[in-house]
Amino acid sequence: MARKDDVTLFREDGTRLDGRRPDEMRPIKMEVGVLDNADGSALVEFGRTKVLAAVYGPREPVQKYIVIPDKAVLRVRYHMAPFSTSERKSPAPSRREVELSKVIREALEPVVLTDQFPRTAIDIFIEVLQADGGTRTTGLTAASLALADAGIPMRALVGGVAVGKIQGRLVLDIDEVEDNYAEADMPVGAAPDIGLITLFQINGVMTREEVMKGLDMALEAINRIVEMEKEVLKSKYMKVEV
Amino acid sequence: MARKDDVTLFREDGTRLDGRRPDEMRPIKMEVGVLDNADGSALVEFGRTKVLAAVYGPREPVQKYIVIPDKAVLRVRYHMAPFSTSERKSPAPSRREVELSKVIREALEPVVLTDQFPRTAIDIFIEVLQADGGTRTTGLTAASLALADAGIPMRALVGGVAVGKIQGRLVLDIDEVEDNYAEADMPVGAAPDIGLITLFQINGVMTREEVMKGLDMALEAINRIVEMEKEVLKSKYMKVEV
Amino acid sequence: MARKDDVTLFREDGTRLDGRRPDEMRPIKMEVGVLDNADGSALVEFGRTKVLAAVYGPREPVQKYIVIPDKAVLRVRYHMAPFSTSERKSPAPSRREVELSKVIREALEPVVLTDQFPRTAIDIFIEVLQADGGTRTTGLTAASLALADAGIPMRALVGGVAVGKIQGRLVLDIDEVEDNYAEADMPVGAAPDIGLITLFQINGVMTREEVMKGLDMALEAINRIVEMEKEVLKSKYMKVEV
Amino acid sequence: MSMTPFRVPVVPTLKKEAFISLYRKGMRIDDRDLFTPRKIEIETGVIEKAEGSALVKLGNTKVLAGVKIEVGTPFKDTPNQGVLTVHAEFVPLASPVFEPGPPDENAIELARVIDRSLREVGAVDLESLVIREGEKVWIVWVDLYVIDHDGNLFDASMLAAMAALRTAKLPDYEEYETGEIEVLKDKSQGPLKINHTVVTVTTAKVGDYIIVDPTLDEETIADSRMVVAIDEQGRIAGLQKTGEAGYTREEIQKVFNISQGAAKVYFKSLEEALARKG
Amino acid sequence: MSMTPFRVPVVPTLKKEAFISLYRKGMRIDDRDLFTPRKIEIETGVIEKAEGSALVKLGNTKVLAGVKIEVGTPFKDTPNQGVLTVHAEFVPLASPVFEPGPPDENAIELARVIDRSLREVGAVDLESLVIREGEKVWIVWVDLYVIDHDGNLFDASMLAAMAALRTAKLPDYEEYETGEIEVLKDKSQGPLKINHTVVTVTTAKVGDYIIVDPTLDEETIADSRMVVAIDEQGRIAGLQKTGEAGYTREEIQKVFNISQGAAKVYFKSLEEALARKG
Amino acid sequence: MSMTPFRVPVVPTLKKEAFISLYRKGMRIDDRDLFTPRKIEIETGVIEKAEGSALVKLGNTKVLAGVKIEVGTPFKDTPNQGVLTVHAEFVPLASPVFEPGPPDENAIELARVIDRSLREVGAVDLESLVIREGEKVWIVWVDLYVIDHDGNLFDASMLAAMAALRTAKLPDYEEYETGEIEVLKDKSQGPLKINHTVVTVTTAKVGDYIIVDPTLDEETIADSRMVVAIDEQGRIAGLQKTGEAGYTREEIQKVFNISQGAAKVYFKSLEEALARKG
Repeated sequence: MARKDDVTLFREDGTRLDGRRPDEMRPIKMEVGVLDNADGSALVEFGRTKVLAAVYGPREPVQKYIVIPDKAVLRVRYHMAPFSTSERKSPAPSRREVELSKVIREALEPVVLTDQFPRTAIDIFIEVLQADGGTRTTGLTAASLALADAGIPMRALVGGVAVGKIQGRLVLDIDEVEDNYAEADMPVGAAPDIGLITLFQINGVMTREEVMKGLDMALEAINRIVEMEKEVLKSKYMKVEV
Repeated sequence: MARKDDVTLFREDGTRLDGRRPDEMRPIKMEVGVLDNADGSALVEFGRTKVLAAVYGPREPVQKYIVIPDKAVLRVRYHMAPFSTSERKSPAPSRREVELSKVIREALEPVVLTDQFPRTAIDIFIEVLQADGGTRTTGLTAASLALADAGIPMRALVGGVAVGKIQGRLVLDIDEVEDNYAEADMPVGAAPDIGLITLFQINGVMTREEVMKGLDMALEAINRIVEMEKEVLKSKYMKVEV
Repeated sequence: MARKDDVTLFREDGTRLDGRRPDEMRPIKMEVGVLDNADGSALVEFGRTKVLAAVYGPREPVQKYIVIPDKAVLRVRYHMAPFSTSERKSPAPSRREVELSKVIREALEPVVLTDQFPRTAIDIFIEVLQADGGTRTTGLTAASLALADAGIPMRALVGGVAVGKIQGRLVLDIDEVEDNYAEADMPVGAAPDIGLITLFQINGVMTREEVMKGLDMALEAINRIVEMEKEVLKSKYMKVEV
Repeated sequence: MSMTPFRVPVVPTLKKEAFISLYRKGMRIDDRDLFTPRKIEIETGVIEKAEGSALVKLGNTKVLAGVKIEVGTPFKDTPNQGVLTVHAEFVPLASPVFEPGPPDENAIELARVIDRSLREVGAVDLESLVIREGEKVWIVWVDLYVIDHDGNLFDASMLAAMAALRTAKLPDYEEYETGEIEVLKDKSQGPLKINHTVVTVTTAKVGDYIIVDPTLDEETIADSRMVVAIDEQGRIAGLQKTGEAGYTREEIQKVFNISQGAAKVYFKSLEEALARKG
Repeated sequence: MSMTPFRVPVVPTLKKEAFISLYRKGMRIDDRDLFTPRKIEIETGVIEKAEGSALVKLGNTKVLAGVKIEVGTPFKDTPNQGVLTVHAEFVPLASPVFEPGPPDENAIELARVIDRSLREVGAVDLESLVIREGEKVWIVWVDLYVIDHDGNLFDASMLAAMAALRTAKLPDYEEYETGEIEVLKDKSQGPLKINHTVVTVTTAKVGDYIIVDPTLDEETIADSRMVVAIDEQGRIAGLQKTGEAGYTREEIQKVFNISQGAAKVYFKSLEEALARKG
Repeated sequence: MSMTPFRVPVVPTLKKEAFISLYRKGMRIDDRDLFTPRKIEIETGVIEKAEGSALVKLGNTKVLAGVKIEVGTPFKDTPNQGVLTVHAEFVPLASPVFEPGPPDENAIELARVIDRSLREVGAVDLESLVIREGEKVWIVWVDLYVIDHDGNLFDASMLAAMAALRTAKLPDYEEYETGEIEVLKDKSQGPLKINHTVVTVTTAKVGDYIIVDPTLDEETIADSRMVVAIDEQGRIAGLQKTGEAGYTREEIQKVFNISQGAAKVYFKSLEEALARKG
């Protein structure tokens, strides 16, 4: 919330405090199949942000009344581990977690082929293990990988990244420190292969031009993120084949 | 709770602080059909007390196990809007709201012809929008109108009003300031056309004679309230006919 | 939690503050059939610790989905009355009560012949009316009596008692004051007639030799407790016969 | 949300007719007349660790009341008064239909009716419970524990609450220089100051009859109930109509007649039990 | 856990086709074109006991907003600011599908989107709400009460919130030597200081069409929705994609075009209503 | 209310017989003997933002422990001690049978057994956690996060808790004249002071056999389990029988023999991992 104007988030050479250029992402790590029980799982890191996702299903839900006759129900839980944040987070779901569970579910609905599994549930559990900015977009990326790892048919893979507006400048993949001083934060999720933006929020004030420019920065980055997803999935698949 | 004896709630001419005679009600407003989605609705005001009621049903309840084979289940929720009171009220239902939901339901049970709609639910939602004394009786009056507006068959209309005992004197339709200093508060609900008292509570100490005198004051007022209900319903009905 | 070393819990003659020898139990009272509605009930006192237990069932549970096809479900609730403790206990179930409900259920599972009543529930409600140490073992004893009083077939009766280690010495049936200063507390429940220990916990540090010695003290005492249970049940049975 | 409770539709109708034909003769299934409460047993001091306690048996109905007294903060608008809080639990061992969980509307209604009656007659002398005005006062918790439900929980609970309060002791305390208060649980300042005594009388309306102290069987077939709180002077100190039917003005008169009579029986039992004790 | 909501599978498909064939002609079932909001009625001061209030009717959708202002503690990291809290309830009288209970994901999302937009434009002057820095500040509660749901709860709620805040009065208070603050509910220090005004514009995507201010019928058959917050200067002050479909880049451009147009209609209605009042 | 858990009745019986016939030969399905735990991997410092953390893999079971250290108020009866709190969550990604929601009886039991064992051996030096006696102390939160459940959550959780605590750093702080404490998250006073180390050893009873470190498959067919906490000196520092069967006195002796053996394996793995770390 604090927006002190006396804090400088850019160095003299225009790079950010951690040395990144404005359009540079943090180092990304992706790993799939990290859990044994889940049907699919993935661990994704954007810098210090670490998110684990697991998929169970399609399966018959315990509460049978929730099924839908002509497609699978997607159930998504975005949850933060108590030790993921600077101050310990109470494990009870916060209003923020309720909202983000919905936002991420709605970012996955357009790509999961739920009509192939009527009367079932596909459960996606996202656990933020360390929060350092961009947890929802990192979570969406992890969920995409976990769904693919579980063999759930998808129209396309999705990835996500947040763009920030800091001291008037647009920067890609903002971390927590930057977010604390940002004028605006714009998380974007997209499925580049089908040209759809599936997660889109803005928190802050931007001109329309800034929004479109930031959106393009995000979409370009998401292209790269989804390519990484494909690489990771391919290499896992190849390993299995050997 | 405060009962300071140095506060005077009557003027020299025997009228109350707001100019009313002891047996005078506050100005009453009634409006039906104020909501579009509900099957029936009503907005009732007693002075500054404003209560909205809506009725849905008879309908099949979501939780099917609650139905009763030979009649409809009445479900009543009395709830206060957070902005209805001097200090903001938490939206979670208080113990008081739980009790009053029961008391109002039991005041409606004798008049609703529930046996005409076995295995269904009739839902009555009462929202106190502004609380200035007498919310339960105003709510009962609004519920009666909303039920009639929904076309639910009833043995008779009901209305309600509270009598107070203030500095030894009985007064009709006490408001919040009076209630804060009252020795006793006696909400009464009745269906005059079938001669039944259906809501009756006393909070405070009264002699038996005072109770009966107060009860008669309330019943006389409820006669007038129910006549008003009939007028309002008739004029709505006539409007529809035009 | 306090463990002040300057407190003395033994008198010069080696007896405890209330005059008991180290291997002496507090006075025990048992009464069965104390409630009218329950299918079986018992009130058991170990000194000032008073626990009431009631059994309902075998019966069809309200939530039908909990039944097990080939045996009865045991449901156990260990609960403390708000006035049972020095400081008033909030009536909402604490984490401690959740754990002890499980521990007591698992101490009863080996003796109740649940396979004789498939698809039913046997409900055991344990209310601690006064807590002065040893409530879980007193509760287990009361539950055993209430089950027998309800006519539920059992492999054997169970009883329980806690052993404590205080200032290096093992003592039987510790009370609350002793527990507050104990190095270790070891509640034991057993069914002597079938030679099984069915409840066993240690809270504190003990050598293996101390544990075995304490276990033997407890088992010897439980023998006597279960004999008392039999006496009480027999005398009730005989009374009925008269 | 309050919901019409489920009652088996057929059996009670037959039972109701049978009961009414008895009432017609002035009789009841348990050999009482219509206006006499069941046998009352009141035992106090049953929970030694509580500041006050009582077990009341009204026929087969059993209610345990425990009074705990602790240090707390006064309400902002009554800085010079202690706090009285009544809480009721219908624990599942009391009846096959009670479920574990937070108090339902019936338990909440019962606690609130008892609470209001105690408060309105000024049963507990709240002014005597101030330790430091506006800062520290005694909080008096009355916990009602229904352990066997055979009807008329209101009257049994009120008797238990009153007996527990009348025999309750106010703990002693020590005040440190830091202003902190330590309660000395084992020492007492003397009895909790009680200014007034109140009972409730519950009557049930069954067809044209008004009967006092209904059993659970009678409650099941009753059209409605009226709970009237009555103080030592015979005044009405609270009232709650509870149940699904309405009352005529005449029936209410009749309820008052019956209730004022039965109140004397309750007062007598209560005072005798307390006299035995004290 | 967020869960795919249930929609009847067959009927909406037919309805959707019928709606789309109207949209193709630039028409809607209620005679609007695709880019015009429904009739807007804004009434302020409807709850006299609240510090501010407004009833907004957007077609048949009705939302009541109440502002309560109380004394509280600031957040640790903003000791020199008051606190703004937005809460929304979808009370069951508003719709046959609303159930009593705590806010669900839709009510939480709505409250959070409104809250963020108000906060990000700096609508309420939080610095003016400090009583004693780091210790006592004014807490501004905005409670959104949906009472009739016919679609587009976001825009109606934001208009109601804004109208209630713009007409809210800051209570006066007295400070005692003890440092305690007593709020004088009946006296006011003057209007709550508002620095900026913001509206949201909700559009729905139905097939290839983007329509503004969808009715409930239209929401039911919509693929997705976009809520765009817009400030007085036409800037984007918040955004939320809500619903199950995705958007192309071009569709987002189209959404902005339509939203910036409709925002002017909302601003005009709001300012007219407030001018009438003041 | 604790309830008998549901187990499929037929399949486990066959599996149980198959397992027992292996045990008879001193073998297990995963090629272990009866008394050897699975492969143990311990990685510390996995969550940089936590004051301490560890990921433990015990076979396919994975538990993550995070230690957060914050400023808080001591308990009234221990004004000169910090506070240790253990909390466990069985998050739904760990197993097809875990449901989202507050901890169930199994998660609560696990947290309480770990908590008691740490507390009773005096693992954390609570006296060193006082900032201002009676007012401000450090609260040490140990959060156990089960992320893959293949049996024996107790032992994996305890190893994770211990490894996280042993590598935890105590944050530095600044004290203002107002008495307020600001935690300097990025600076550390040095390691959290740990006085003792404890492990738990879980054995399962299957028919006449006692096996150490059961897999989930083995837990499903086990009659009961015993969790024995053991300190560096081999003393018993806590015990919990968990599960539906009883034990003979002889079986308990056998459990102790096996547990004291396995404890050495756990201690060795733990100390090696911590030594590697630094």
